[in-house]
Amino acid sequence: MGTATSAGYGSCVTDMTALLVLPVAAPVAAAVFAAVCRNRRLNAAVAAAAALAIGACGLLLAVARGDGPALALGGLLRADALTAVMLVVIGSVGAPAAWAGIGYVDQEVAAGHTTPRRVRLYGVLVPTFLAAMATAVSAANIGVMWAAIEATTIVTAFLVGHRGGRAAVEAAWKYVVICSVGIAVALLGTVLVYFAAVHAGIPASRALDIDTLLAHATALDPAVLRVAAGLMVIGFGAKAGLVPFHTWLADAHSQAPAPVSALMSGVLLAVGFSAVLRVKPVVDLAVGGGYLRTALLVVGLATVAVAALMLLVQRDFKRMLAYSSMENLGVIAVAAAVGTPLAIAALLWQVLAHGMGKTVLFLSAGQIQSAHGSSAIAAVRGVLARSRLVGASFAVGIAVVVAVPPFAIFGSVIAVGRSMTEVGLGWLLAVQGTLMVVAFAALASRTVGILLGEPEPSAPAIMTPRSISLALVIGIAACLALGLSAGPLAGLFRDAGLMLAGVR
Amino acid sequence: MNQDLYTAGMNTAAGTLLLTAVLVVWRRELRAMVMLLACQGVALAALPIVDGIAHASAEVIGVGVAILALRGVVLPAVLLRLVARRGPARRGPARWVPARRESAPVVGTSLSLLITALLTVTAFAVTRPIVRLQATVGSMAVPVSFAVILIGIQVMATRRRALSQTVGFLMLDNGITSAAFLLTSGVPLVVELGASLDVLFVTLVLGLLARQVQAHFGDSDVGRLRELRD
Amino acid sequence: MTMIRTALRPDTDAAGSEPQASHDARQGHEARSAAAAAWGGAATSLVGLAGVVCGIVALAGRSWSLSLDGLFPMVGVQLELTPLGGLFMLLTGAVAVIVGIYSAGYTRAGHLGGFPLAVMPIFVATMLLVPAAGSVPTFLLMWELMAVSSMMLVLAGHRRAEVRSAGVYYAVLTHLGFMAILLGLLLLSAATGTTRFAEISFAIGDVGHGARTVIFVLTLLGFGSKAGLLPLHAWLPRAHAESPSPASALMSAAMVTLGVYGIVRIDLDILGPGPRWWGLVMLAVGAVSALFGVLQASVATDLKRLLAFSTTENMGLVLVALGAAALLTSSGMRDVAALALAAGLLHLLVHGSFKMLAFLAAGSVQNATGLRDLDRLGGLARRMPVTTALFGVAALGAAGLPVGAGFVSEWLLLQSLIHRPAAGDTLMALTMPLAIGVVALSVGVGVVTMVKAFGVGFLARPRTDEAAHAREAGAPMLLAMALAALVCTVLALVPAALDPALRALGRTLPVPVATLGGVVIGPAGGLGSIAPAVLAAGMASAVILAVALSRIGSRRRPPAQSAAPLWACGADGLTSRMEYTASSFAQPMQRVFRGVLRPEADLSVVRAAGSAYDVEQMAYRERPTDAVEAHLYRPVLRLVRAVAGWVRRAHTGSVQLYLVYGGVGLLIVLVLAR
Amino acid sequence: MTVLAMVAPAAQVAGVLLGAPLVAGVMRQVRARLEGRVGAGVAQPWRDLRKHLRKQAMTPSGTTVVFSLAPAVVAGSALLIAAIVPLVTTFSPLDRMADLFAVVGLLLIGTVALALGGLDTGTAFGGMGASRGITIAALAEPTILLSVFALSLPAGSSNLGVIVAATAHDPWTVLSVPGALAFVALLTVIVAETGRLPVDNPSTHLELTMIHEAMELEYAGPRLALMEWASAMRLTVLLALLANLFAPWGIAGAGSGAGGFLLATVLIAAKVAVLALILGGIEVFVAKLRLFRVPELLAGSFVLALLAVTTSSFFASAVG
Repeated sequence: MGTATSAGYGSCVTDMTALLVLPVAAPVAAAVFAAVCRNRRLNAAVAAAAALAIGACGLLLAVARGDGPALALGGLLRADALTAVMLVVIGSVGAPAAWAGIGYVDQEVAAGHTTPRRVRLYGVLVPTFLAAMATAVSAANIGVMWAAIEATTIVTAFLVGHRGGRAAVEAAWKYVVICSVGIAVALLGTVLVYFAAVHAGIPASRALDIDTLLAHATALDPAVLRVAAGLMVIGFGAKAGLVPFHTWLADAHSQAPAPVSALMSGVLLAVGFSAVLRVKPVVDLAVGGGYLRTALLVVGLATVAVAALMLLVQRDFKRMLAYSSMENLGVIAVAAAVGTPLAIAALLWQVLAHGMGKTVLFLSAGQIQSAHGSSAIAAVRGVLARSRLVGASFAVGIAVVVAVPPFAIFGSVIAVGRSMTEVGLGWLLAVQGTLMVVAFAALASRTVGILLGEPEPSAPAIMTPRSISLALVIGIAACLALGLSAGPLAGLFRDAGLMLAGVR
Repeated sequence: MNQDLYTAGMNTAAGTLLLTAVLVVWRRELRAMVMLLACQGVALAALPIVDGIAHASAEVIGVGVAILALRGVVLPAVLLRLVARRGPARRGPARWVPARRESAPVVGTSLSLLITALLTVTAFAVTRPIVRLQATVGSMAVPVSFAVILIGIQVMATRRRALSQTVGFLMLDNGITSAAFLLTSGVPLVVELGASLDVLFVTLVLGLLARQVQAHFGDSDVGRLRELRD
Repeated sequence: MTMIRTALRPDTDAAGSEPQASHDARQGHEARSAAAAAWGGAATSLVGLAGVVCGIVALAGRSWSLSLDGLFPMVGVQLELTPLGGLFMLLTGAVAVIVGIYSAGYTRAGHLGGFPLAVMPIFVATMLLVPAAGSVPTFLLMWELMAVSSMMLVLAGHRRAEVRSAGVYYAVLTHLGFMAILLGLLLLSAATGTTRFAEISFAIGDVGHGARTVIFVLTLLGFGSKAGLLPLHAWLPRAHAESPSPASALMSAAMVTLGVYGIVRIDLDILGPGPRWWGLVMLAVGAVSALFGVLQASVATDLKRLLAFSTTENMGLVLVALGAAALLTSSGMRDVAALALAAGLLHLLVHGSFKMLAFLAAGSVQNATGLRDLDRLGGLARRMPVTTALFGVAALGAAGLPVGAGFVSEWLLLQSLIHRPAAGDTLMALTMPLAIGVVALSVGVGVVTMVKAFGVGFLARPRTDEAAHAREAGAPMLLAMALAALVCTVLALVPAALDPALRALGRTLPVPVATLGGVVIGPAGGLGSIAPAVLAAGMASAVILAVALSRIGSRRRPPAQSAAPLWACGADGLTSRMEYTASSFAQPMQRVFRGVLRPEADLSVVRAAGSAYDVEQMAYRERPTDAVEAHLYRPVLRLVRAVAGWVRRAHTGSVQLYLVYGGVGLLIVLVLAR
Repeated sequence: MTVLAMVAPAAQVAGVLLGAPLVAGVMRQVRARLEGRVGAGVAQPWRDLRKHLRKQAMTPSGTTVVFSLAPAVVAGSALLIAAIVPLVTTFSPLDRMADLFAVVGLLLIGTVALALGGLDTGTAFGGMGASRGITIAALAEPTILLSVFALSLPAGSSNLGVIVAATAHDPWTVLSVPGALAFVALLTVIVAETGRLPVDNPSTHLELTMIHEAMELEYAGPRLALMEWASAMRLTVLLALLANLFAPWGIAGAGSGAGGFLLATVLIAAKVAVLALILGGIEVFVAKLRLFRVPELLAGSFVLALLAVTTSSFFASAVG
């Protein structure tokens, strides 16, 4: 017990209030702006700028971060390496996704699918969504983090149902109901943590603060914390698309507008999982590393299994992408279970790479869908021959999410695999590897079917609005760049891994 | 307030919580369910109020009053509007009459009650570590909260109307809040505020979606939402 | 021009009828694609040349290493030249140089567009970097990059459904193999506590037997999948047949051998010497692969598929050699083990040369006729004499006959197998004769296969118009093929030229590698000797003598008559439909090996309208099936699909059911966490 | 190494060249006599050759150089084998140039050339004969190589000179179990390789049964002559080899003088003649096998060879 993890906490060396407040404030401002301004393109640009600001803050935090976490607003906001990573993820996925919203709304308006009211709602909700996620990752208090994550459900409920129609309503209903129940379970867990903390003599007002909990983790009652941790894993796991509350995911992702799907898949799931990562060191210190490891292993492997098998019977390409997200999150959960510094760094790396890959994927899938008016795999042939950009984006995205080099997830799979074998979980790697092959087979065969081949003469042309083209090009470039080099981020991930690595 | 009265008050409130939960399982009249939910909200609010009076804490009483307003009044009112509402004012030709009763249940009433009983027993069994840690009046009643939580999920899983599912969700939430109050005197204010706001918004969202479900499917039976699958 | 067009695309009408504008556009396109081909080919050759240089440097014993940790996050790039790696770099580089020259002339539209041409140098580079990888993560990275780039080459002709299916097969099986390698190598590095191969070799002594065994099995399976060995071989005949021929040549001659590199490096060099059953397993896998490959090749009618199955056969033979080396080492017969290892490595190189040549020639045929089906080819010897002759060189090498390229290595293999076992060594006494039987049968059936490929495909008379109008390949292609043939010939006649390389390897490998000697190859530990160059000279003089014999009495003969009619059983003349096809040629083989090949028979009868008895048309088809696919892949697939079906049925779309899952999950957590 | 040893290969080639038609003649004559016919005489094949050699050379339409060269390659491979194998001496300079495996390979080259010649015509018969002939050769291959293994184990070498010398030094080794099994196996494949009964009927022209004849159906004149000569030489050289492998009595060794060489030459001729007599006699009493029963025959001989090797290596490992 007792590692370096808790040593650095409690001392705030640099004042980074601006870097902490801005990620929340900027998207809120963008949302307000969107509520006032009627130029939807300008709104989208502002939202994208806000996302960029979030990402920039993340980068600056990464560079300027001190030894311990930075606090702001009287201890409400808190930033450490994980925060910086997640802010970078939110920014890097949020900016292209928000920007691509221009093209998406243009197409919807042109097709007469939407009303001005809905368009405005979209403009307001996207930055609000970003703000909620930014809050969730920079909250110093587990309860606030919980509330922010639950807020994402509310905000995205409308975004999921934005396209209207039976399917969208159905997806939104399931999304809200299942996620709310799941997240409520996490609240129960939070309450129990609070109970344990208060019982351990921590002052009530600070009893849910992460730093406080870490500092007193060994004093917390292990029995209660076991229950609490279990509840939080499946509760926050609901937002991360983990079993057993994974059932909303495919429906919501397949019905949401492409940019929103990208945000949900690329960031929201990761934000949900970051909550688990947040509490993991506390739980590990309190009840020992084996408990959460087992829980995350079971949940993660079950998720990978369900996702891989569902991929195998998939007939809808947006649902396919959703299940691929589930698979990735399952792998990430397993990596968290392994819990070595390398594994944690690798899983965060995977979070970032997966976010970028999924952005590219969902945006290109959205274009295919809008060209065909359907997301049935069987209806789509020869995309590559019809639109190089969309086809190449889809191919790159799939290559990213199935962990093929030169893209970044390959590296994290290797690193996690190394960690697994080093801690004696080789059998786990075997099981997971087999499931990943199943998922790979399903994705590869369907991708080949969608992208390649001779297009039918009657196949509709795939139009790509300029805004989406730009987002795709940037996305592809980012995917490649991430795969080739971590650049200045390397240290950040290493430190995040060291910080969050569990106790063995 | 003396200790006996405090105990009695807490226990009564906790008992009411469970009782209303069981009654929700029993009843199939939608309006009755909402009313029972309101009762549960009142019982829930009673917990901090009793606690606050016992410990002479105005802040806790204040929280209790707020809970009362939200869970005893506002949320049931939102749901009642859903039941009472006679068709969408502006939208669409499909004028619908809101359902008054639960449609054919997924699980029969007697079986439901049996499951409820089992869940309650389970709740008592699984909360041992919590009760063991702190043997206060409140903690002793924590199994009730867990039972309400489980029953809430049960209601959601066995009822078909959008409204019933919302009721189930709110029961689940009541259970969690009650746990917070029974174990400690509630979570920190900022968390409680965030949680309550979230619940309110979720309820509103569910209400809105329920109406859209009704508009698109001609019925508020969410059991029919089965078009999205593989 | 017109004639070529019609020959290439028999279904389009005369090319002359198309409008002038589109004609110009096409000419412009062709000029562009020719330029692209020249650049792509040149780049491929240059990368290959660099590989050759690196390989020679490495074989010369210069060690060199490079570490780039910033590149490829979480993986890093650590390169290190070793003599063993150098051998494979030399092979890969040499193949790439020749294929690069070839592809500069291989511009047939739709076969090799700009993208595949751009990928080809990258593919070569990754192949060169696999043997240069100095650490486990780098190795895995390069391995997978190689798979990805080759995958793109396989999919170059993706507009045809078979290509796509081949691509999927390749992707899935190679990924499965990769996962096995990943697991095996990561276990290895975890067990030794380091990721560097050099350090792993030092630390391997501390690894327990169980871990070694697991690693051995996993790596053998994984590398075997790349080498086309059973049971993960099914991608090979598909991918090699469907990719553009330069890519097929690269894959078959170079990429596949890297699977063997992995086995030699990990299983023999690092892990070995293991228990005896390791050698036995390798021998068995090799034997089964060799027999399976050659039998499938003998009944294949697709020329490239035939060559692909022959690759499985040859890799199987190499593995027999490696397995024999392992077995012999464990029996203490190090001299003979060295001989077996030399045989395996030599066969690898030789196979690279003749298989490359064969695929390039097949590519010329496909380029000229658009056909790969032997049943529809024929008569190419008159239209494409150079290609035919060069394919003949390759076929002679593949058949393993004297004066051919494959003979010496197979002879060495036999030499290493016919040893008198040590006293009381029952296992060897039983294994070696069987191994000889396997090698002999695969050589024999290989002869059938190559006679079929050459005799049916290139000799006889054309069976289709496309074959009848074939045109000889262009100069770059012929040059490349001639170079490959030169390599084949040199390896066939003076294999001892490789002695320096073998000697360099012998210094580093745990089992020494035998050298071959001079003109007379009589390796240490061998029971016999041969002199391939003398045999070739003897053969040539014997043939000249025979020709001279047939000239006895030529002065009394009437003048020779050419173009005499053939015997057509009294009919007016022979039509191409009367010819023996590849299918009919292989029919005896198919019949004899029915039990193994399990041909699928399919009888379709079209009855005349309104009658139950009059038959209008009957068609009987019989094609060999892949028993491994039928009895291993399909049951597994069925099982996985069934499980997936259950999971799918559990996701009914009912939100209530989903909540039940959540509730049950909650209950489980509550109960278990208590 | 003596001058005589240097000349021996040439002598062997010449002997096989001249003697081969006589061997074929002997077999035919034996057969004719046993069937109650007078027979054409032992020299009839020679007369046939002379006749063919005087005929017009014909090149069928559509054939290539492969067709024209095939007889020369078949004959050439047989001649090369004749030069290499130890017929009169175990000390031939060519002995180190090729071992038994190489000899088998050269034999296969002949078979391949024959098959390619048949295929090159593009007729149905040519293809059919090639297909059958090459299939039988392929199936015979394992047996031959295993027999080689069985024979080379006791001698410690696969070079023929050494094997034969070893046997000559210790003649009783062939009377062992492995030796007997190997003999039968080898005899069977020689029959198969040279197209004799019961595998193939050299005198048939029945379309459905012929193998060897089908391949040379289009040959005429000098090429046919060469073809027939070559097939006789193959038979001769293989019989001679068989004789010396199992009964190398009298073969000239390192120290043999001219007399020894002469004796060896006479002896090998005698041995081949005896074998031809026996083989010709047996052919009268066997019927041709159906084509698809041939693999069974070859499988049988393979099993014999395998048993030979296994027993041999068991004996070797037991004593060794």
